[in-house]
This record gives sequence, structure tokens and C-alpha cells, in this order.
Amino acid sequence: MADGRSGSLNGLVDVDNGVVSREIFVSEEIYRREQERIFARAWLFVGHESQIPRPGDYLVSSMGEESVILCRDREGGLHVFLNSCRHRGMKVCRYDEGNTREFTCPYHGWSYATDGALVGVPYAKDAYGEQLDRSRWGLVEVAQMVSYKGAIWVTWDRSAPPFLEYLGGYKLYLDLLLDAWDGREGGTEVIGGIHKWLIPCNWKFPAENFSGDRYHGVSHRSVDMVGIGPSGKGRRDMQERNEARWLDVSFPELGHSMIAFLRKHDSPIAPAYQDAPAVADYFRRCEEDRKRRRGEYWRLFGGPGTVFPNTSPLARQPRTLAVWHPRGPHQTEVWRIYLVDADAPPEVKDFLRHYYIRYSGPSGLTEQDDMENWNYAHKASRGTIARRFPYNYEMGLGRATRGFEDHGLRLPGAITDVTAANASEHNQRGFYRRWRQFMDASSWSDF
Amino acid sequence: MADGRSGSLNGLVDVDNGVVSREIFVSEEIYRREQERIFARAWLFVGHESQIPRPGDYLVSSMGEESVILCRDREGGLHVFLNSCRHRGMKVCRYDEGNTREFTCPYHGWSYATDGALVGVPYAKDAYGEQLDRSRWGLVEVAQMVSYKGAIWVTWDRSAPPFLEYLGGYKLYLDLLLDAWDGREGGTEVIGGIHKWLIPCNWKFPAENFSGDRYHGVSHRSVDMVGIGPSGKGRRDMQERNEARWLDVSFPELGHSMIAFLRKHDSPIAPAYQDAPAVADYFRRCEEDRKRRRGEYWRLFGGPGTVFPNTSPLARQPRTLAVWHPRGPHQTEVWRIYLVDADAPPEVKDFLRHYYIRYSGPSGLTEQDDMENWNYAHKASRGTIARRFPYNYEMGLGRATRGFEDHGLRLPGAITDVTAANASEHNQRGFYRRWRQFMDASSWSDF
Amino acid sequence: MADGRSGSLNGLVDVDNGVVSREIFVSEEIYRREQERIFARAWLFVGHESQIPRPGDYLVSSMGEESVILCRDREGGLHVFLNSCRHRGMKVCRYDEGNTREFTCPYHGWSYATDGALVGVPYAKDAYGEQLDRSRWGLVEVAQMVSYKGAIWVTWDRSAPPFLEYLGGYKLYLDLLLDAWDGREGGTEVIGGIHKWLIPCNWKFPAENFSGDRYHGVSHRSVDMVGIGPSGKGRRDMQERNEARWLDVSFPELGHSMIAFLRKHDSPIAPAYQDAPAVADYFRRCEEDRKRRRGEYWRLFGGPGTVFPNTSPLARQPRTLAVWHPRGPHQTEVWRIYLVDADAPPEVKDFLRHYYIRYSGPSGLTEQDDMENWNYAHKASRGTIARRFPYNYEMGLGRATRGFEDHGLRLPGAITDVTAANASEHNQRGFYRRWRQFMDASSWSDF
Amino acid sequence: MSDESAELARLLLKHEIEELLYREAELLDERRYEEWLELFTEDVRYWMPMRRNVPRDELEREFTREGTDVNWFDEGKETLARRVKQILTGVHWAEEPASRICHMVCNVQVLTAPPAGPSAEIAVKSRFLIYRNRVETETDLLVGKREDLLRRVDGSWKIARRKIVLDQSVLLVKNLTFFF
Amino acid sequence: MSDESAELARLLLKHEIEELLYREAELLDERRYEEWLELFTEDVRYWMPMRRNVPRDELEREFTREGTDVNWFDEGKETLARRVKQILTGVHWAEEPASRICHMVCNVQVLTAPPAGPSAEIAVKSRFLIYRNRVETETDLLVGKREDLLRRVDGSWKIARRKIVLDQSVLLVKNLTFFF
Amino acid sequence: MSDESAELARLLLKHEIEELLYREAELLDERRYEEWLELFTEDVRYWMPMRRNVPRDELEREFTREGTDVNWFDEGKETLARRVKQILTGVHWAEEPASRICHMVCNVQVLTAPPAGPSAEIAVKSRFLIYRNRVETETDLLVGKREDLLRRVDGSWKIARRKIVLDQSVLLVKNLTFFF
Ligand code: FES
Ligand code: FES
Ligand code: FES
Ligand SMILES: [Fe+3]
Ligand SMILES: [Fe+3]
Ligand SMILES: [Fe+3]
Repeated sequence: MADGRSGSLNGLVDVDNGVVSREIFVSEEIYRREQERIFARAWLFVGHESQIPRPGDYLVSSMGEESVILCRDREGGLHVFLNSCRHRGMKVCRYDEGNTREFTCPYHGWSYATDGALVGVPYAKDAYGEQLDRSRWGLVEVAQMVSYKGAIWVTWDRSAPPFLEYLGGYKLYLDLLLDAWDGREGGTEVIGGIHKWLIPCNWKFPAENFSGDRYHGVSHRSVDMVGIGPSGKGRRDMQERNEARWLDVSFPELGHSMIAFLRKHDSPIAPAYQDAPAVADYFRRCEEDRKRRRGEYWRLFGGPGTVFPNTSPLARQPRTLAVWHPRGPHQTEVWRIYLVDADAPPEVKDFLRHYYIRYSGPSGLTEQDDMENWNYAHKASRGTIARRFPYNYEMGLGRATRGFEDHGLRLPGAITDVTAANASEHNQRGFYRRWRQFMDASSWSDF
Repeated sequence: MADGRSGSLNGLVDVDNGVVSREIFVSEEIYRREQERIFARAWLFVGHESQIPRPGDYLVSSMGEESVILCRDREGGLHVFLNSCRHRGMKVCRYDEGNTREFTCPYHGWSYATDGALVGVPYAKDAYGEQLDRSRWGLVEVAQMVSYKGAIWVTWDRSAPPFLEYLGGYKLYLDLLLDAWDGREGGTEVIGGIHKWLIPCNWKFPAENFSGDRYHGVSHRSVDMVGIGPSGKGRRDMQERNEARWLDVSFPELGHSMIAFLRKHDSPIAPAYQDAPAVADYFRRCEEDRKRRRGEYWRLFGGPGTVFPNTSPLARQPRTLAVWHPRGPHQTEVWRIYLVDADAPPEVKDFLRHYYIRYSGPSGLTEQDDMENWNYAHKASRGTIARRFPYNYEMGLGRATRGFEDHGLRLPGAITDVTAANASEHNQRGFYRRWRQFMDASSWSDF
Repeated sequence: MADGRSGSLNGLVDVDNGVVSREIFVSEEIYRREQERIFARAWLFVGHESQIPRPGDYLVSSMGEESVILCRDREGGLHVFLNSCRHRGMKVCRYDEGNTREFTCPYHGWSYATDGALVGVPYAKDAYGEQLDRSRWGLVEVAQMVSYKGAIWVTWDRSAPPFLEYLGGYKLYLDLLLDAWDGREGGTEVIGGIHKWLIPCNWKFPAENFSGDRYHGVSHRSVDMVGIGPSGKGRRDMQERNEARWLDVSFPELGHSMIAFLRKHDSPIAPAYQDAPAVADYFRRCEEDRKRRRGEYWRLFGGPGTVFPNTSPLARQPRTLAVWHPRGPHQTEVWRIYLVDADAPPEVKDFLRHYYIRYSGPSGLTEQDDMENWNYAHKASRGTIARRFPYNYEMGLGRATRGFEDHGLRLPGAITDVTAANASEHNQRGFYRRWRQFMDASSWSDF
Repeated sequence: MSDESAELARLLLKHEIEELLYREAELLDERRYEEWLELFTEDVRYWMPMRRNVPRDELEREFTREGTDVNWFDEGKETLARRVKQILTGVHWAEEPASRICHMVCNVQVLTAPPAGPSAEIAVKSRFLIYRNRVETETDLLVGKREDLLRRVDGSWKIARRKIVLDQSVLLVKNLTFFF
Repeated sequence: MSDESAELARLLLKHEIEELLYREAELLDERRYEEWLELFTEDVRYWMPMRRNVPRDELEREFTREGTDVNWFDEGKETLARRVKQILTGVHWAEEPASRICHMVCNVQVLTAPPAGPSAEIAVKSRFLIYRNRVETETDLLVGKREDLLRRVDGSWKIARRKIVLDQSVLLVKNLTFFF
Repeated sequence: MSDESAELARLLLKHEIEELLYREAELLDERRYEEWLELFTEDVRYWMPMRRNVPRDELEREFTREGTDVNWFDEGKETLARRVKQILTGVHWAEEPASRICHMVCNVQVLTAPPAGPSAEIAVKSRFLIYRNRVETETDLLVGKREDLLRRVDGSWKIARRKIVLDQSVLLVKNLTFFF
């Protein structure tokens, strides 16, 4: 391909015809360009407010390849800083989380307040005299930050559009993850422990898979045979899904997407969690409350999705948020948090926790096989001949509609109804359309 | 050096003066260019028919850096496919060998028949409608394939010359490996188990060594002292060699070469295998039969050689075929198979098997030291200063002759008689002349 | 950045304003250029005469990334050769040290005398005839070599200035390491065993740290708390330091520098080594003798420093010489030798040996923390955002003076008196000024 | 009971436990997962916490909590049995083809005195090095400690509780399709 | 014989075998190869098969066959002795300079009851981790299992048969100039 | 003393020593350094030489010499105690946050017959694999041998001398902030 830094990506990504070159997954040059054009400019998820409730609390997180500090200053304000000293670059905080008044660098002792200000400089007066302008040498802070219903989003680019504009119509779908199950705004919290692990594949394999891959049932056949669902069978409780319309929702101009479901008009609440009466009761009550609060919108529920570029909500049980951090073209580090209704009863939280663990992540019976497939799909795509043959994204080409409406319920986004088709690659095409746009644009003004 | 992708290799390879730059062994750019210009265009060896006798049998092999499936379809036809799904690239077959009706991809379940046809697509009708043109999305198959006396050769390039033309006059020498010892055409088989191992050196170190390095006796001095030969002494039975003319045979315009020997006119059959009467008898009988069948050509016997680029027959005992698969500029994966006369008596096969194991590969007393030398010759050639000093290939410059004849026996190729000289680098020069040609030519029509 | 091979480094290194880009520590291109422009041209330290006292003695050492043989020929002459055979590049000597008459290559048996001459070529006459010009195929030898007070320095570049000119006024400071403690010229020796270990950071982190980093006390706070000094407290005996003027000495046009101390005019000899009377006596006697021999210059004593590019003397106890060998942009291999007065009494040598071991290297309580800081300073500087923020070298900008004089004692170099300031980055700025010069100049004539 | 015979009793017990743990490794690496399951009590707790980097004086925050936090494993026999069943389906791609796994068991410590009665529980510590190699060159190495509670059931020891302390924070392998 | 004394006999035997295997590792890593050779019977079979990736329900095809296929090792004492002799020549470049090798032996299992008579054979399993480091930074790690048949000869145990199961398919090291 | 009871005595001693060495590993990896220090006699010698690549017939030059050359370690209890104290300051950055370390101890050999008297010394060999993982993904592996001299002090064994043979020449880790 042409030099990935400057050249165009013409021919590598042709979503109109549903073909995408393997180069974009395995090329070093394209990877480096992604760091500059996507991860240094896009809005990224770094953590949840419930992870740092008190002033001075901090969580070391990641943006693209880099370590960042998410912390709450002494007035309770949120900040995200590059985790690198301005003097000689030392990683100022090597702990994962905690509470502190300052971050003191272990190399020469510069110290930074929780608002990033350079507050301590050994021998400041004697050694630097008046020379050192501390105001210019505080920790590097992100250009924009938003806390949306507890989820904290940031970008390095001051010219990036505001988060809600970046999110656009996808807000409705992200809310399916972040709102309480009974329909109240917000009200979710992270339960302790972040799953962090490495996968030997490019970050886009999981990002596109979560964006809307309904098609990889064969990957999980063994789980369907064994049964880990909340009612003891299959992977999940299927009834409410089976009674619903299946919608692949994408915002191609934004890159976001989700697998969604729409219950039939006046369909009843489907039974679920039959193994656990207390849990079944809880969810039935929540559904009723949501129905009351949301009216027709109660009918909408979600599945996996991706907020461009690398944050993937999963809006049903197990309810999680995954971030696919790039670690070189051939490796991804996953950070996975688990969300519950903050005020759900303990037995419900405990039941869901067990479900998360057996379903998700490296010890999850379901996702273990995803990792295997992403690993060897990536590996088998690196060769000279392989790179000459693009991937196929034709499924459901040209079936999407805008202005979706069902019994007076309007849904935003470009939507492909796959109730009959079972699956489409509509969402993945939207993801790569946006990816192409980011990679071609030299600045936000070009978008 | 100039950019390896486009620049010329002028000055790096000067076989006329017997100097070759170290760059071609250690440069990333040159390595990448080799993948495009050599391994994506040349004829490569992938396996032997005796490894997949029945319909549905398959063997996962390698071409250059990539995994390929060698298999026999239900009609018994041979095929070689890139081992990567056309949908998202998943490695469709992760087993080494077996028998199957189909290759089903574990990611989304596309399945391919043993002739490569895409025969199974989940939800084909519902999800793809008429869109997906299956005929365009079968497994990627090689452009040309030939089974020559059981040895299967393939190329990705449809403009490559036919195999026998590519092989040229070398056929006579390759037959020394593939024909039965008694002179019948073919009749060899692989005995079970493929030696596969990694060496930390560029693939050309072993390729040139096998092409004709008679000079590295000091490498194997310890074996000569210890004695592992079939008659208990040295590395080999030497008498027939010692009585013969030593010929370094090269086809510089093709890149192939072999160490060959020519018995004296009416020399008797030399004694060998004195440790094992049954084996000694078997080979004596074979020699007599061959003499009868081949007449004067009986006098010719072979040693190690290389079919350009990376397949090395060893035409005497231990009779083997090695393939030097590139795994980055600094690593090579060797695949080694062992050949015997299919109808040799069991005790002969068993004797030879033991000889193979103690002679060849990572557990072979002889070749262990080759690996050590290739490893550290490569490592000591990577530095900035080292790369300024070319290797020396002057040995026997200008001594080669064409139209070799001995008592009416004509031998093809450019031949250097090293009976008195003991060794030359004639064959290595031929190898690099061809290498240069491949690297400079932008397509087969430029050759 | 612009292509590291040809482009200029404008903007990456601005020592006048005390900012240096992180690129120069983490960029592959810049690293490759360093190999060509710095390590292939500068004077490098390879060993000490006391390590190879007898004819035939050899020590395998390193220059930049490459292995070299330092040896003494049969007439006692010193040589340094690239440790790679001229035939196919094999590492001719894989031992660390010893005594030999020849170096025989294990691949094909070419053998080289201890003066580098190609003296043995198997089958020379038969195989090569008159072709091989042995005089052109001896071991690759360095272009220039100097043994200065036992320390052996070499360069690959014949156009490099003579060593003493390269060293310039820094000679006075290097002597603080190489002369006996009592002021006699030379008289130091290496005590057995070379510390060799790997650090995951760019080679310039330790080189600049040793060049004059008085500022990283916090790195070693734990040692100050624990106490490992020769008098049982702190890191060192401090009194003579505390009574002295602190001088950061740099030769910006040469790149060399050292942390130095100047006792007050007629200050007495400070007590030290109170734990060990014998050692205390020895040093007191040495100080007195030096005072007598050196007069006013007795007042000068040294600390850590760096001879550009990668050799760091430490001129006080623990008295060592470190070489920071580049091993890729992200890794450094340290070689560390320990120097003592050759004729110091055994109990003194033993005391110092213990002090070395507990202070220096990977098992040294002090330097363990340096390695940690260099590791994570490097790691946290690799990212896309991090590379946009240069390091800060402003400390003490504009405070240096030339023509330093104190009670008639003149000291060469540009000197910053940091007695009051405690520290400056004067030496580091000098180091990068010279680095920039090397990297911009296409040949020595451009300097 | 004399000192020496007490010593001897402890030694015999340790031998018995080592044989159990080596047997367990044998069953796992020979892929005899159903037999392996029988080594656990019906009420077994199988727990592997995650680990955080925290200041030395706050090490109580190092581990995620059993029964409360998200862990690598925090389950009973039923879920373990489902994991086994999944591998045996032959379509659990992450273990198809089967990995080549080796459990090296070291530093076996029996922390409890030999019990008097027939039914009893003892605490045992051991360490593991798990080597996994699969397909062509894929290789993983996991090292850490185990804390087992063993219970004698019908005359033979069974594992009633296992805590696994893996010496990693970010998990360096792509999945955990094997057992500790 | 009482249960306990039977247990004790088994324990003493295991101790004896562990000492033998640790002694073997000591001889190998101290490069005392000729003494090491003496630990083997004259008719020893030393076999290390290669391994294939096959479907879980065809695992019988996983290993190459002793006495039939090409294996990594499939030999007797004479060839072993030649290997030793080669290393000792001092010109076996692959072991010159000598590698720094460590054999970690774990999971020793004695599968046979202590034999009554003076001459007898017992089956023993053990696991190895072999660490090889040589020249400057070259480092290899090999992990797997051994199945030994030990025979008592003149009152001391000797190795009459050894099967080595390396947990690799593609061999990840350049050569096998050491012993398992 | 009968053969068997002699055997038994040796076995009991070996068990005692294994418990000591496993206990030591436990204290180290649980970061209980002060308790660990108590396992050493006041006059302990703790020595870890460096290793050179030399010709096979000059192996006497392989190791740097105790008490003469520069080694990796060559010290007594006082310096060991300072190392411990340093880690516990909480500002020894190389161990802050604390590394996750696992000492796998193998091949324990007691080379001396069980001593008669109450006070006595015995020679013990063992092998170690040390796995260190810290911060995010930083991982080290060190493998080698130990030769200990143990002395019975007030009825319990203490380490009076330890020689550590690391199977590396160039040290492949950035620092040695842990113990062997
Ligand atoms: S690197 Fe942080 S203070 Fe110097
Ligand atoms: S990757 Fe093979 S079916 Fe999707
Ligand atoms: S490489 Fe040294 S003689 Fe051939
Ligand atoms: Fe999935
Ligand atoms: Fe050879
Ligand atoms: Fe320091």
C-alpha cells in the first residue's frame, strides 16, 4: 500500500461494495496512523465515577497506547492526565488506584497536585531561580472531558466536537446501558475489579465484532450445548429476544452502532431468570417500572454495540463495558467493567456477578472462543498473499432504512431489520465508513 | 541500501567477483521484497502424495510465511489453498493433518469443500439473498500445481513458467532423490513424522549451505571423531565417494544446484553398510539393478542440493527433503521429511530411520552444529560495521564448464569438477545470481 | 519527525532553551542514525590493559551493537577486531576471555592470528589457487586505537581526530579516575569480573544521568534512610563534599562532562571510612601524597561523568567505569568494571569491593532504583501524545562560566558552580549539544 | 505419641497429599477432565482473584474479594462441571485442537497436623507453573500459588476449597480455558 | 504387612527414586555426562516422539510411533554414548562454549508397588522444566513429562526405558544438544 | 542402626529441610522479609558469582571467585538486613509497587548423613525458578541452583552459607531487588 502516514486509503476500505482490505488490520504504517488520527483525536472512555467517588481518588487508565491518570481533585473535580512526568517522562503513578494528595515523581521528585498543577520542585528557588514557568509544566491534561451518567469520556483534541454531538442519536442506545433497569436516568455502578488481559489480534477485531456481529453463533456452539444462561439453558434467556424485532442500528456518519431489539407492540413481559426467583422478581418489577416511565420506548432493549472507536457497551445481562486498547498492530489489551443497578438487592448483584464471570472475559465460557477466533483470524491475515484478498462485508448490503417507525415509536439511526435475515453486516460497514473518514481527514475541520 | 521495495540491488550481489553483501541476509526491506518477488512467484514444495493417499486427506503445509492446506478432493484431485477464510480471515484448519469432507470455519461457520468451493454459508438465503457470489469467495487456490514423482510443487503466480521448464536440466539430479534406489522411476515414500523446528537465522543460510557447501568439514569434525556412519565410522560411507569424481553442479540461470559424484568408468560397486548385512545386501542389489536400468547414468549419484528458492533435496542416505520457510529476516522454520524406497524391506527402512534421526535435524549429531553456525553467522552480520563488509564467494571462480562429458556420459548444467580442489562456491554463486534476478524482475515477463 | 536517516533534527534538540524532544529516545529511525553517525565514528572504550596482561590474552568486548575482540598479539601489541568471520560472518570467538594463538572459525575453519591476519584457509591452494588475496580478508580492525593510562579507546573512523584531541580538556577529569589515589599517574587496575546486564531503556538515559545528574536524590532516598556508606551512614562519606564547592563541568563542544568538587583553599583532609581504620589510614596517606604531588590540584575531586557518547567514569568510591551499549532503541546493555589502586593493600581492596557490590549495578542498593526510573521514564515516553511534549533541561540555564579560577587554580571547561543551587542541567545540555552535532554532521570534516 | 512417630505421621500425610496433587496434574494434562472433577467435593469453592498494584502499606487492597467483586474465577462445582463439559464437546474452539499443557507442582506444604478422626479437613499450600503450548508456536507461562482446603470423604481426600494466586495483574494470556 | 508399613515402604521407595532423578539432573547440569550414562541399562530405550495437532476425538494420532516413525529421539545406549562422546570432544560447536542448563524435576510419581525381590522393575513418572542459556543472551525453555521404567541392577536402580513427552509441536529450539 | 531406620532418618531429615526451604519461599513471596532474615545465622555468607563463557577444558575459570572478585552478591547478614530494610521503607522504587514474585523450589538434595549430636551442619542442594511480574506486564524468569550449608541452632536449622548459581552470563533482568 501507499505509505500509511500520508497516502490515501483509496481501495482499502470500500464499504459501498462491502469489501475491506486486510492491510488495515496488519500494517504497521496504518497502525501508526491510527494512533495519530483516531486515538489522539476521538472521544475515548476512561472510567466510571463510581470508581473514584471521593476527592483524591484516582484510577490509572489508558487512552490508546498510553497510560493516563483519572482522578478527582480536592474540590471533587474530575481530571485526566498523561501519566508521564514533564521533566524526564517518568511514569508518575505506578499504582492502579488509590487516594492521594499529590503525585510525586520517583526520579527527581517533581510533584503534581490532583488538579495537575506542578506544585513541588526540589531546590526550585536555588536551582531554577525564576526561570521555570511552572504553569507551563504541569501534567498534560486532556483537551475535553465529559461525565455522562457516570461514564467519563475524554479527548486529546480541543477541536473535537462536544461529546453529545459526537455521540449524536446514539445517546438513546448508550442509555440502555447506563440507565437503571427500571428506566430511571443513570443509577448504574461498577462492581469491583477490572478485567484486564491481552489478546494477540488487532483492536478492530473485537471492536467490529461487538458493533453488531449476530452472525458468529458457531463460535459459541459449545456454550449453547452446555448451557450457562440465567435460566440454566443456552447462553441467555431467549424468549424476549425471540418475540422481538431484531434491529441492526448504525450511525455510519458517527461510527457508532448497536444490536437492538424491539418488543412487539403490547407484548407482555417475557419470563426470565427462572433459576432464581428473587432475580426474576427484580427484573419483572424493573420492567414494569420502565414500561411506566418510558412508555413505548420500554419496548426497546439492546445488546452489544460499539462507540467509535474502541468502547463497547453490552446493554443486556451480562451488562458490561469493554475498551479495546491498541497495543501494537498485533495485540490488544482489553479492559472490562461490569455494571449493575446501584440499588439492586445483594442477591441480584451476586447472581449477575456470577453470570458475568462465567460468560465474559478470559474465564468466560462464551468469550473464550471469541479470543481464539480473533487471534487466528488476525494471524492468518498477515501474509503476503492473504493481504491481497479483502474481507467480505456484503451481508445485508442496501437493506438499511432511515426514519424507522413502529407503531408510532421512532428510532434514530440507519437501521436494518434482521428479524427474518438473522444477521447483517450493516453495523460493521458503518464502523469502517467512519474509520475511513478519521484516517483520511487531516484535522477535525476536514470531517 | 536503497529502499528495498523499489530500488535496485546493484552492488549488493556481485557473483562475478564472488562478493555478496550482508544486507541481503539481515535487512527488513529486502526480506519484505523477497516475500513479494520470490515466495509469491516461485515454485515451492508443499508435500508428498504419500502423505495424503486417500480422498479427503489433508496436510496443513506452508508457503513462505503462510499456512496452506494441501488436500485431496473426493475425486482424488490435489489442491493447495491458503489456510484463511474469505469472510474474516480465520485460519479454517488448525489441525496438522487428517481426513475431512469439509473445512468449516469456527468463526461464523462458512464451510468449504475439499475442492475449495464455498459450500456452506449460514443463513445464506435470508441474510445474503442473491447478493453473495459464492463462486468468487471460495478458498484462495494456488495458480499452478504439479505432482512430480509424488513430490507436489505449487506457485501463486499464473505467469510462472511450467514446473518442468522451471526445473530444467535439474530434473536429472532431482530424480536421484525421487526415484527408487534400483533406478525405477518414482517409488519413494515419506516415512511418518515431519521434523519441524525454528532456527534463528535468515532462510538463505541453510539454502546456500545445502546448495553445495562441501567446505564446512570443520563444522562436523566432532561427528567425524565420534562416528555415526552406517558402517560405524565417520559421518558416512566414504569409499564410493572417495573413488568418484566430485562435481559441483549448478544451473545459474535457474538457481538450482547439487553436489554430485561420478563413479569412475567401470568402477565396481563400493562396499557400504558393513554394520548391517541386510542393508548392505539391499543396496548392492539396488545398485546392480540401477546399473542395468540406467547404464552409464548409474555412475552418477547425488548429495545435498537446493531447488530455488528454499527446497533442499539430499539425494543420498540419509535421504531427505528440507524446506526452509522464512519466518522474518532473522528466523527460519525448517520442515524436514525422510524418504525411503516404498518397497524396501522393513529392516532396511528401520536402519535408515535410525540413521536419519542420529544424523539430521535438531537431534542429529551432524546438523546440530550447522544450526549453531547459521545462528551466530547471522547474528554477527547484523551490525552497522559488519554490514559494510561483504561475504566472500570467490572459491573456484571461473572454473565451471558447460557440456560436461565423461566417457560418453553427458551431464547438464554448469559444472565445476572439485575432485582435486575439494570444494568450490560455484553452486552458491548460481543461487545468488538467480536470487538477484528474481529480486530485480518486477514480473515473470522481465526474466 | 522527518526521516531519521537524512532529515535534520531541527526542533528536536534545543539546548539553548533547555528542551529536548522525546523522539530522540524512542524513535527507530533516530536510533538507526545513531548507529551510523555516533557509534561508527566516535571514540569508544573497549577495555583495560590489566584485563589482558599477557601476549595472546583476549577479551570479547562490544562497540555499539557489535561484538569485538580485544586482544594482545604475540609481540604484546593491542588490537581490536570485529568479531565476525570475513567468509560468511560467523562469530569467530564465542568465549568471553582467555588466551589463544589463533581464532579459528567453527563454520569452515578460516583461522586468524592475534594480529588479525588470515593465516589459515582450508584447501587454500587447491580450492582457491592464487585467487584469494588473504591480505584483504583479515579480521576487520578498528581504524584507530589508543591506550590511555591502561584504558583502551578505539574508533572505526580513520578521519576521527586523535583521542587526546577528542578528549580535550576533559583529560584532567578523566585522570581523576585513572590515576592512583595518591596522585601518581596511572596505577589503577580492574578487579575481576565484569558486571553485564540489560536495562529496558534507551542508552541515553544512563549516559545523561551519569553526565551530571545531582538532582535525583529522591531516587535514592531509601538508601539514605538505610545507610550503606563506608562509614555506615547514608550513601557516601559526605563531609569532604559538604565542605567543597560543587562544580558541574562540561565541554559542550566535545560532549564530555563530570560532576566535580573543589575543596576550600587549605581545607584539611576530611575524615572518612570511619568504619574501617585500615581503609581510613590508607586514604589519608593517599590524600597527603596527592597533596604533595599535585599541589593546588589536590583540591579537585570528581564524581560521575560521561565521555561522549556512552562511557561513564565514576571518579570516587565506588570507583567504576560503565559503558552503555545500545541494544535497540528500547534496551541498553551495561558493562561495568571496578577500579582500584593496583598496589592498595588487600584489606582496602576487599573493603572497596564490598562497597562496589552493595552500591553499584543490579545488586547495588543505590543503582537498583536508577534502573527502575530509567525503565519507566522511557516506557512512558513512547506514546503518540507523550512524544509531543519535550523534556525539560532548563535548570541553571545561562549560569555557566569559562576560565574558572579559584585561588589561582584554573579549571578547564564550561563550569556551573552549583554549591548554592545544589544542581543544574548544564552537563546534560552539553551532552545533547554534542549529540546534535554528531547527528547532523555527515562526516568528521563537517564538525 | 513419640516425636519421631509424630514426624512420621506428618510425613506420610504429606506424601499422601503430594500423590493427590500429582495425580490431579496427571488427570488434567492427560485431558481426563471428568475424573479430575471427582477430586472436588460437591460444595467446592474455586476462587481466583485479580490483583492490583497498590502501595506497600495498603496491600490489603491488592486482591479482589471473593463473593463480592469480579474475579477471574469465583464459582462452585456446577460451573466447573460446565467448563469440563464444554471442552469435551469438541467444538470449544479455544481448546480445539487440544492444548499441550503441563502443570508443574512445587513447594507442597501441609499446614495442618494429621487429623485423628476418619473425617477431617486439612489446609495445604502448593505452587504451580503452568506451561501451555498450542497449534503451532503459541506458548503461555503462568506461575503462582494455590491454597487448598482438603476434606476426607469416604476415606479419600477431596478438594473442598481452592484459592489461586496468580502472579500477574494484567492477565498475559488471551483466555483461561484450562484449570489451576 | 500393616497398612502403615506398606505406606512407609512406598514412601521410602519414592524417596529413593527422587534421589536418583535429582542425582541425574545434578550429573547432567554439572556436565558429568559419562557418570550420567551409567544410570542407564545397556538395553535402554530412549524415545521422544513428535506431536501433531489433531481433533480431540482422534488423539490416538497425536504422537509419532516408537520404532516406526521419525521421532525426535528413538535410540539405545550406543547412540546416547555417541552424543556424550561428541560433547566431550570440545569441538561440538553447538555446546562450545558449554550451555548453562538447569533441569527442574517435579511431580515424581512411583506407579508400581515396592517390589519384593532383589531384581525388579518399577514405572515412574516425572515432569521436567529445562532452562538453557548460552553464550550471551540465548535462552530456551522446554517443559514436559517423562515416563521411566526403572530396573534394579546389582542393588541400584537404572533407567531401562524413558519416554519423553515434550509439550511442543513445532520444536521451538534450534537443536537438542542436551538430554531430557 | 538398621538399614531401613537409617533410610527413614534420612527421609525425615529431608522432609524437615524441604519444609524449611518451602517456608523460606513462603516468607519471601508473602513479603515477610524480617521473618525471612531470621532463617540465617549471624555469620551467614551469601554468595552469587558471575559466570563466563570459557572453553570446556578451562571451566575452572567459569565463575568469579568469592571473596576476591566482583560478584552479583558476596556478603553477610548485615548487608542482607540493609536490603530488607530498604524494601520496607516504601520508597525503594524498584520494589514499589511490590513485585509479584514466586519461588519454585525443586530437586532438594540432602548431601550429609543425619547428624548425631544436637548441634551440627549439613549440606543441601536445591534448585529455583523465580518468576517476577510487576506493575503492568513486566516479567522476569530466573533459573538456577543453590548450595546451602545449614546449621542447627537451638534446635532449628538456619542457613549458614548459600551459594547461588544463576544460569545466565549477561544478567537478563534490570535489577536484583529480590532474594534467591
Ligand atoms: S522525571 Fe520526574 S522529576 Fe525528573
Ligand atoms: S471468518 Fe470464517 S466464517 Fe467468518
Ligand atoms: S564463516 Fe568462517 S570460515 Fe566460513
Ligand atoms: Fe462472541
Ligand atoms: Fe552441514
Ligand atoms: Fe543514581
